[in-house]
Amino acid sequence: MTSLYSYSFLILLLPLLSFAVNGLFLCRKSRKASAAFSVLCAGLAAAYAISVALAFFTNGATPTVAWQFRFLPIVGDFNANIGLLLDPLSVMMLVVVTSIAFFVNIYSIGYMREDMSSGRFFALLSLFAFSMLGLVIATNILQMFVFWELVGVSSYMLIGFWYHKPSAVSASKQAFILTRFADSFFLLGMVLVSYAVKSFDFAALNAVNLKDFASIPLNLGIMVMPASDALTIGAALIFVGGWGKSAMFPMHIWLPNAMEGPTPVSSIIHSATMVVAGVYLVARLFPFMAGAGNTLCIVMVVGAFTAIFAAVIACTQKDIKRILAYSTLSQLGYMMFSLGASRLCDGSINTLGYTASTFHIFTHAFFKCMLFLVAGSLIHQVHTNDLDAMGGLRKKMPFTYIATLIACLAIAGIPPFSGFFSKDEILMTAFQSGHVAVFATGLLTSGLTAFYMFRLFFLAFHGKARSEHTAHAHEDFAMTLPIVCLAVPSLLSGLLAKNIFATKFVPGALPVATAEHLAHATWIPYAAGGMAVLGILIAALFYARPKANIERALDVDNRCKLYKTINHKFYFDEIYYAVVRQFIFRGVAASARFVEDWIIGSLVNATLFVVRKAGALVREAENGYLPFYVGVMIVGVIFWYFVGKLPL
Amino acid sequence: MLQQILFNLIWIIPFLTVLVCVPIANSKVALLKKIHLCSAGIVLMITLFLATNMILDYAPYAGGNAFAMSYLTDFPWLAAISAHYLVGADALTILMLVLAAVIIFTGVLASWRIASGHKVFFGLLQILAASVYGVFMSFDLVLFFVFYEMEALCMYLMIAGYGTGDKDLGGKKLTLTLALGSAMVMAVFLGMYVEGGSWSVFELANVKLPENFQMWAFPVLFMGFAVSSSLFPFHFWSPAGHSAAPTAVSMFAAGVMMKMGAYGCLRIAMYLMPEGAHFWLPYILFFVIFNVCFGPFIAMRHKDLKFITAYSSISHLGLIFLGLCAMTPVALRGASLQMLSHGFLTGLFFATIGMIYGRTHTRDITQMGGLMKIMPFLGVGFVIAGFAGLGLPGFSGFVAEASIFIGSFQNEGTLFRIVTILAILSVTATAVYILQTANRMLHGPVTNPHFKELTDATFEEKIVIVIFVICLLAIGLCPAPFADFLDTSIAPIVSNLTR
Amino acid sequence: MTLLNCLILAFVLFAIGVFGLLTRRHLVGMLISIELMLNAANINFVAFAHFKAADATAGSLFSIFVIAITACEMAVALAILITMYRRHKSLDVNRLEDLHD
Amino acid sequence: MILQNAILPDILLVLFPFIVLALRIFASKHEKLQWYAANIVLFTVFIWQNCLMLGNTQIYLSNWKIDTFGIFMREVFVLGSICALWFAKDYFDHASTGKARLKEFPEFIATMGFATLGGVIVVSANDLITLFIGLELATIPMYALTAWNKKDSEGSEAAVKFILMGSAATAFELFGFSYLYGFAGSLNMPQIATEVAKNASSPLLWISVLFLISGVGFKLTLFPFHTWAPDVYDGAPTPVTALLSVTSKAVAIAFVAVLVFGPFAAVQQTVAPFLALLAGLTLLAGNLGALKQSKLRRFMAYSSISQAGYILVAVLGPETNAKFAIVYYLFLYTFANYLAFFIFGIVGQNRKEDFVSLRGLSKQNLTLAIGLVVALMSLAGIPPLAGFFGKFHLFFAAAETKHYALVTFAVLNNVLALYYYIQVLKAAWIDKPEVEPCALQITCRQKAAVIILMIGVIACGFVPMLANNLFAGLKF
Amino acid sequence: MILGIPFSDIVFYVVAAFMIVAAVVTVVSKNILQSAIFLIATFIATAIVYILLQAEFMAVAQVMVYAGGVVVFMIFAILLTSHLGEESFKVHLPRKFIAGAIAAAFLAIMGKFLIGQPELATATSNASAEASTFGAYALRLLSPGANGFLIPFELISLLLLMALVASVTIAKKDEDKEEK
Repeated sequence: MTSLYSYSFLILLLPLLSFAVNGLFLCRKSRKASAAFSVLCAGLAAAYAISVALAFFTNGATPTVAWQFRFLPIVGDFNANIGLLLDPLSVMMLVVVTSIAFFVNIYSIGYMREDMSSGRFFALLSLFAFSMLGLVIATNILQMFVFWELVGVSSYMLIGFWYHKPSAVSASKQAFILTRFADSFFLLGMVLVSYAVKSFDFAALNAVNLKDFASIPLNLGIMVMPASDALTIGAALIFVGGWGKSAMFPMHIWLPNAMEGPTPVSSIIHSATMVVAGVYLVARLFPFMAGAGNTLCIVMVVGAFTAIFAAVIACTQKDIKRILAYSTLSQLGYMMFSLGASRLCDGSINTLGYTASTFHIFTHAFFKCMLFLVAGSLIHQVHTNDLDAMGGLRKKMPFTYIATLIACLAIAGIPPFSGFFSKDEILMTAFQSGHVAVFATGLLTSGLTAFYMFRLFFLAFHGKARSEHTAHAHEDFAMTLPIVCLAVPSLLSGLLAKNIFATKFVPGALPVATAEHLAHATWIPYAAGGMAVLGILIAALFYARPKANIERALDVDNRCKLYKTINHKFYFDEIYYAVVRQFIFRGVAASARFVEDWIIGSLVNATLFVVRKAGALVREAENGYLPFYVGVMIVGVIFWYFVGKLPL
Repeated sequence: MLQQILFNLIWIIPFLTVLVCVPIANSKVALLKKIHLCSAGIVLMITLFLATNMILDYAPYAGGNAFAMSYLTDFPWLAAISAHYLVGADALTILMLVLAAVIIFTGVLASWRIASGHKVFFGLLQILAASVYGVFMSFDLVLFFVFYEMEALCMYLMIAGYGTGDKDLGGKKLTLTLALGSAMVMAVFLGMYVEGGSWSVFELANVKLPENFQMWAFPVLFMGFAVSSSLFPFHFWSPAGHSAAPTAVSMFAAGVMMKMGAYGCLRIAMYLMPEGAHFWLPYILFFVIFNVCFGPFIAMRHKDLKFITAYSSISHLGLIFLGLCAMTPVALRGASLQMLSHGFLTGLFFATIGMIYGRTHTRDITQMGGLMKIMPFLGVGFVIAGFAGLGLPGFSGFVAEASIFIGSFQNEGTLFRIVTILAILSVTATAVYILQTANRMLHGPVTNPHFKELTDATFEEKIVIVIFVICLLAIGLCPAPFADFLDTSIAPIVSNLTR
Repeated sequence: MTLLNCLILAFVLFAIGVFGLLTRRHLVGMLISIELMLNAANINFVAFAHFKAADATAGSLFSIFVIAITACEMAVALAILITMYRRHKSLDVNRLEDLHD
Repeated sequence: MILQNAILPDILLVLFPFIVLALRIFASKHEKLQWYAANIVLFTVFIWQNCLMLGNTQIYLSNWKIDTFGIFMREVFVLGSICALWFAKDYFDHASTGKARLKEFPEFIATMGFATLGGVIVVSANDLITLFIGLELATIPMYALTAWNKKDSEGSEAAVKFILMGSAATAFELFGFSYLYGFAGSLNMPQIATEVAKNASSPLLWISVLFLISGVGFKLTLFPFHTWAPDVYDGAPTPVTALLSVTSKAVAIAFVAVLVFGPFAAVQQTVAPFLALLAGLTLLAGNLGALKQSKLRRFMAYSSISQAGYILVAVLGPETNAKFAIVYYLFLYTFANYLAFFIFGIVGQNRKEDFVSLRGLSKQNLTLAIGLVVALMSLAGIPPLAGFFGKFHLFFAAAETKHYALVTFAVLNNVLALYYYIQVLKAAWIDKPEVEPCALQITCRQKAAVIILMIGVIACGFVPMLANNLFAGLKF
Repeated sequence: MILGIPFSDIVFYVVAAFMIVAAVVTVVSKNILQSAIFLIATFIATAIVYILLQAEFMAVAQVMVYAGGVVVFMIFAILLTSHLGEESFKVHLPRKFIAGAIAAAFLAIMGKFLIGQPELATATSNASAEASTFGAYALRLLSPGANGFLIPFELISLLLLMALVASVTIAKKDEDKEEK
C-alpha cells in the first residue's frame, strides 16, 4: 500500500507525459496515434486513481502526504512545497477527474474525428488533466495557486482551440482575464495569509485559530488592524479566486461564453472539474474559512444568488450548450451556498454543508459531464447548437436518449438518481442554517432546474425534426460509449456513495464550535422531489404535449420585456463590454498613456528644448562681431569679480 | 587554476574574436557568422560549465558580509589610482553570466539573416558581450565602470545603423540616457573611493561610508543604475530605443543591459551604502509605482509590438525594483530571480517579435492576424513568452514574482504594503495586453493575403526559441536550487543592510 | 604722490583703454587702445617697484621686458593688419563679418 | 652622464628654428631638406626627453627649472609639434578646398618651433618674467600662423580677431602680474609662494588672481573668454587649428598648473571655487555650443572649449594627482585630437569641411571611419578608449579634494558631449550621401599617421596600465 | 614746496591730468593719425611719471621704444593702409554708451578695490636709489646668479627674432601675382 501511495505521483505524470509526447512529437505526425496515446494515459491514470481510492477508503481514509518536494524556499522553514496530499476530498476528486478525463478522451476520438489539429487537442486536454490533478492533490495553497493558474491557461487554450473563430478567441480571452482578475485577489489573499501564518500548508492554515492572532497588529497599508481581522480579509480575498474560477455572479459571464470551445472541453472543464475548483478551494480551506468571521456568509449569499440567477436565465436560452452552462452555474451556486450555509447564525458550524457540497461535486460531475457529451453528440450530428433546429431525435439516437433521460432526472433531483441525494442534503443544510430566504431560493431553483432541463430534453428529443441534419442524425460509437458509461454513475453514484460521504467527508477539527442539535426536517426530500416533478410537468406542458406549438414557444421576439431581458442574460455581456472597453481601455489605459506620452514626453522634450535653446544662445553669441567679443571678455572679468567667490 | 583561466576568458574571448575578424573581408559572410557563433558558443559553454560546477558544490552562507567568491583573480592594474583587475564569481554573478551568454549566443543566431555590414555588426555585438560579462564579473569599481560604460556607443551604432523606424532618434535617446546614468554612477564611484579609500567592493563593504556622503550619493548612484533599468522617470529611452533597435540589440538591451542596472543597484548601491538605502528606498518606491502600475496600462494602448514589449519590460523591471526597495531577503532573492527570469523572457519576446517582423515587415498588431496558422512555431514561441510574462506558474516569472510579492509584503512599512497590493492587482493588466496582442496577431482569420506565403521558423530560429523556453522552464520548474544558490549572494547584502 | 595715486592713474588709463577698445572701429585704433592698457600695467609695475617692493629692480625690469614684448606683438599685429588690408581693402572692424555662427 | 642633462634637449629645441631657417636660407634649393631636418631634430628631442631621468628638480641659472611635470609637458609640446608638422606637410602640398596653397613651409616650421619653445619656457619658468615671456612666445607665433594663408580673407580675419583679443587679454594678464608683484614684492616664484602662504587674505593677491586667470582664460578658452575660439578655429588653416587646440591649450593649462601649484599652492583651495565655476561654465558652454554645429572646425573649437573645462577640473585636485592627470590627459588629447584633425584634413582636401562631406565615409574608407570613431569617442570619454582613462583621472583628482558637485556636473556634461560626438559619427556612419562622394586622396604619410595615432589611442585605452603605471610613484 | 605740497607731487598731478586728457583724446579722436600722435603724448607723460618714480632708465626706454619705435611703426601702418589717416568710421551712440558703461563699471570696481586699502596710500618709497640705476638693471639682467634675469634676457631675443620672421613672412607680398 505504501508503494501504491508513493508512486501515486504517476497519476499526475501520466497526463503530463501524454501532453509532452503529444505536443512535441505526435501531434504533427499522426492524429490517431496521439488519440490512442492520450486515451491510454488517461485510462492508466484513471485506473491508478481508482485503485488508490479503493486502497485509501478501505484503509480508514487517514489523510497522508504521499510525497512532496521543496519548490521554492521562502525564509527559514517557511517553504513552498509541491506535494501530493491524499485525503477523502482529494482522492474523490482524483477519481472524478481521471475518470471523466478518460471518458472525454474517448469521446473526443469521435468528436474530433474531422478536425485536422486533433493532435493538439489531445495534448491540451492532457495538459488540462495534469493541471487539474495537480490542483486537487495540492498540499498547500501556493501549489494550489500554481496549478490553479495552469488550469486557467489550459482552459484558455482549449476555449480558443479553434483560434480562427473570432468569437472563440474573444471568449477565451474573456475567460482568462476574468479568472486572472479574480486570481490576483487570490494571490493577494495568499500573500497576506501566509505572511500572518508563516506557512502555505493547508494543515497549518486550517489549524489557525483567529483568537491567537487578535493581539498582533498588522498593517494593511490603508489601516492597521489586528491580524485576526486581516486574516478574515485574507480568507475573503482567497475566496475571490474561487469566486472567479467558479464563475459566481457577477464574474459568471465568461462561462457561457466559454461554450465557444469544443464540446468535450466544455464537458470536462466547464462543467465537471475546473469550475468546481472554486468550490473545492473553499472546501479545502473549510476549517480556515469557517473560523474566519463572516467569510462563509459571503460564500453563501454569492452562491445562492448565482444559483437562482443562472437558473432563471437558463429557462429562456435556446443554445443547448448555453443552457447547460447556466445550469452548471446554478449547480455551482448550490455547492457554494451549501458550504456557506454551514455557518449558522450563532457562528457554529454545521458539518452537513461540507458533506453535501462535496457530495454534489461528485454527483454533479458525472451527470453534467454526460449532459455536455450528449449536447456535443447532438451538435455533431445536427451541426448547430440551436434547439430550433433539433427535435425528434429520440428515434435516431436511442441510447443517447435514455442516457439523457437518466441525467436529466438526476439533475432535476428525482429519486433515486444521484442528484437527488446530494441536492437533498444541500437543501437540508440551507434549512438548518436558518436562512429562510436561502432555503427558499434553493427550493425554487430546484424546480427551475427540473423545468429547464426537461425543456431542453423535450425540445431536443421529442416532437418533429426541425431541420435537414436532424433528420439524418445517427449515433457515433466512440461518442455514445462514454455517454452510456457515464449514465451508470449518474444513476448510481448517489445511492452508493451516500454513506461514504456521510462518514468520511466531514471536515477535520474546526477552530470554531460545531453545531450539535439541529432540526431534522423529514419533509424536505418530498418538497424537493415535488418541486422537481412540478418543473418537469410544466416543461412537458409547454414543450411535450402533442399540440404544443414549439415554434411559438421558441420565439423570442414576441415576448414581454422581462423575458427579453432574461434572454439577453440581463445584459451582462454588454455591461462587461462597457466596463472593459470604455472604462479600462478608454479610461484607465488611455489616461495612463496620455500621462506617459504627453506629460512625461513633454517633460523630456522640455528638457531637450531648454538644452537646445541654451545651445542656440551660446552660438548666437558667436556673431562674428569683434567689439562684441571684446566686450564680452571685459564684462567677463567684471562678472568673475562678482561671481568668482574670490575673497576680495 | 584552469577554471580560473576559463573564467577570465569569458570576457577576453569576445575581444579576441573581434581582433580575429578584423582582417577578414566583409564579403565572407558565412565565415564571419561561423566565427562569431563559435565564439559565443564557447563562452556559453564556459559559463554553463562554471555555473554547473558552482551550483553542484558551494558552501552555504555562514554569516558575515563577504560574498562566497570563486575564481577570484586580483592583480594591480592602474597603479596610479590603485585600481585593481579584480574579477570573480559568486552565485549572482555566475547566473547573470549564464544569462548574458545565452542572450548573446541567441542574439548571434537571431541576427543570422541581417542584410549587410556583418563584420561591423557582429564586431559591435561582441564588444557589447564583453562589456556585460565584464560588468558582472568585476568587483573593482573602476573595472566595473569601464565595462559598464562601454556598451553605450556600440548600442548607438547598432541601432542607428541596423535598426528600423526612427532609428537615429531611438538610438540617441537610448545611448544618451544610458550615458546620463553612467555619468551619475561615475561621480559617486569617485566619491566612494575618496571616502572609503578603496575601489574594491569587498573592502568597501567593510567600511561604513560617512552618512552625509551616503545621503546624497545613494540616490544618485541608485538612480544612475536605475536609468539603464528604465525606472521611472528615466524609462523613456526604453520604448524609443527598443522599437528602433535590431532584434539582437533589443534582446541584449532588454535582456541583459537592463539587468546590469538592477544588478548595480543591488550589488553596489545597496550593498555598500546601506544607511543611504534605508533612508532613500521608501522614496524611490514612488517611482516604482509608476513602473508597476502604469506600465501595463500603457502597453494596453499600444499597437506596435516592440512598444508593447518595452512597456511590459518597464513593468517587470518595476517588480525588480519593488523587490530591491523592500530590502527583505525574500524580496531581494525574488528580485534576483526576476532579473534572470526577465532576461530570458524578454529575450524570447524580442527574438520572436524580430522573427515575425522579419517576415511580415510590420509590427502593427492591427495589421496582423491568423499568424498562428502560418507560422505555428513562432506563434507558440510568442505565446509562451506571453504566458511567462504574465507570471504563469511553471515558467520562471512566477517564482520570481511570487517571491517578490511575498518578500515585499514582509516589509512592514505602510507604503510598501500599499505598493505590494497595487502591484499584485496590476498583474491582471499584464494578462490583458498580452492576450490582446496574442489574439490580434496570431488568432482569427488571416487578414493579409500576402501573409499566406510566409514560412515558419528556420532551424536557427527554432534553436533560439527552444533555448529560451528551456531556460524559462528550468528556473520555473525547480527554482529551489537556484534560490538556495542565490541566497549565498543575497545573504551578505542583507547582512550589510541590517548592520 | 603716493602709491595709491599711481595705481589710480594706472587703472584710469586702463579704463580709458578699455573704452577705446570698445568704441573704436578702426583696427589700428583698437591697437592704440590696447597700447594704453599695456602702458597702464607698466605704470603699476614701476609704482610698485618704487613704493613697495623688496626687489625694486625686478619690477622695473619687468616693464622693460613688457615694452619689448609689446613691440613684438605690435609688429606681428601690424603685419597681420596689412594682410588684412590687402584682402579687405579696409580696416573697419565692422567688415570682419565672414566668420560667425 | 651628459645625456641625462635635462637642459640639452631644451638647447636643441632652441636651436631648432635656427636650423630650419638656416637651411631655408643656405639650402633653399633642397626643399625636402628642411622637412627632414625638422623631423630629425624634433624626434631627437622627443626621444631624448623620454630618456631623461625623472623625479629630481634641476634649476639652471636660477630661472630655468626642470622638474618631472616640466619634462612630461615638454614631451606633450614636442609631440604636438611633430603631429602638426606631419599634418602641415600634406596641407602645404595639397591645400584645401577653395583656398590658396600655403607657402613658406620652413618659416612655418620655425614659427611653430618658437611656439613650442614658448610652452617649454612656461613649464620651466621660475620667475614671473620668464613665465610671461614663455606665454607670449607661445601665443604670438599663433597669431602669425593663423594669418599664414595670405590669400585667404578668412584667415586674416581670424588672425585679426585673435590678435586683438589676445593683446587685450595680455593687458589683463599683465595687470594681474603687476598686482602680484605689488603684493609679493618679488618676481621669484618661490618667494611669491612664501609671501602667499604668509598673507593669504590680501586683496592685492586676489585681484591679481582674478586678472591672471582671466588673462590666461583667454588662451584656455574659458567662459566667457572663449568667444574668439570658434571664429579663429574656423578661419585658420587646418594645421594651425590643430596646433591651437592642442599646443596652445596645453601651454595655457600648464601656465595655470604652474601658478596654482607654484606661487598659489598655499591658497589652492581658496581659489578652488573660482576655478570650479570657471571649469563648470566652460565645459557647459563648450558642450552647448557644439550641439548643433555643422562645420567641422567650428565643431572642434567648441569641443576643445569643453575639453579645456574638463582639464581645468583636475587643477582643483592635490598636486601630484592633478599634474599627473593633466599630463596624462594631454597626451591622450593630443593623440585623439590630431587623429580627428588628420581625418578632417583628408576629407577636407577636396570637400568642404562640414558634416555633410563626411557622409558615406564608412563605405568609402573603413579605416578612416573607424579612426573617427576612435578619436571622437576617446574625446567623449567612452571606455575602453584612452580618453576615458584620461577623464577619469581628471575627475579623480578633483574628487580627491571632495569637489563632488563639480565632478558630478562635469560627468553629467559628458552626456551632452556624447550627443554631439555622436552627431559626427552619424554623419560618417549612418547618413547616406546625397551625391556620390568624390574619391579621397590619402598619402602614405597620412595613412601612417592615422594608423599610428589610432593604435596610440586604442592601446592607451586597452592597456592603460602601460601609460598609467609609468606615472605611478612619481612625485610632481 | 608749493602750498605745502611737495614739488614732485605737483608735477605728478599735472602730468597725470595731462596724461589722462591725452589718453581720452587718443581714444575719442576721429582721426586715427591724431590718435597716434596723442598716444605719443601719453607715452611721454608716462615717461615723466617714471622719472618721478626714480626709474630713469624706464623713462628712456619708454620714450625710445614705445614712443619712438612702436608708435612710429603704427603711424607707418596707418599711412600704408589708409590715405593719410583720413579714414574715419562713425560709431553709433549706443555702442559708445555701452562701452562707457563697461569702462565705468571697471573704474568703479577698481576704485572701490584700491580705495578700500588704506595701506596703499601710506606706502612710502623704501627702495634705495641704486635699485633703479642703469647699473643695477644691467647687473640683474646679466647675472647668472640667484636673482638674475639672464635667461629671460636671452629669451626675449628669440621672441624678437620670431616676430621678425613671422611679420616679414606675413607682410611681404607673394612673388607670384596676386589674383585680384
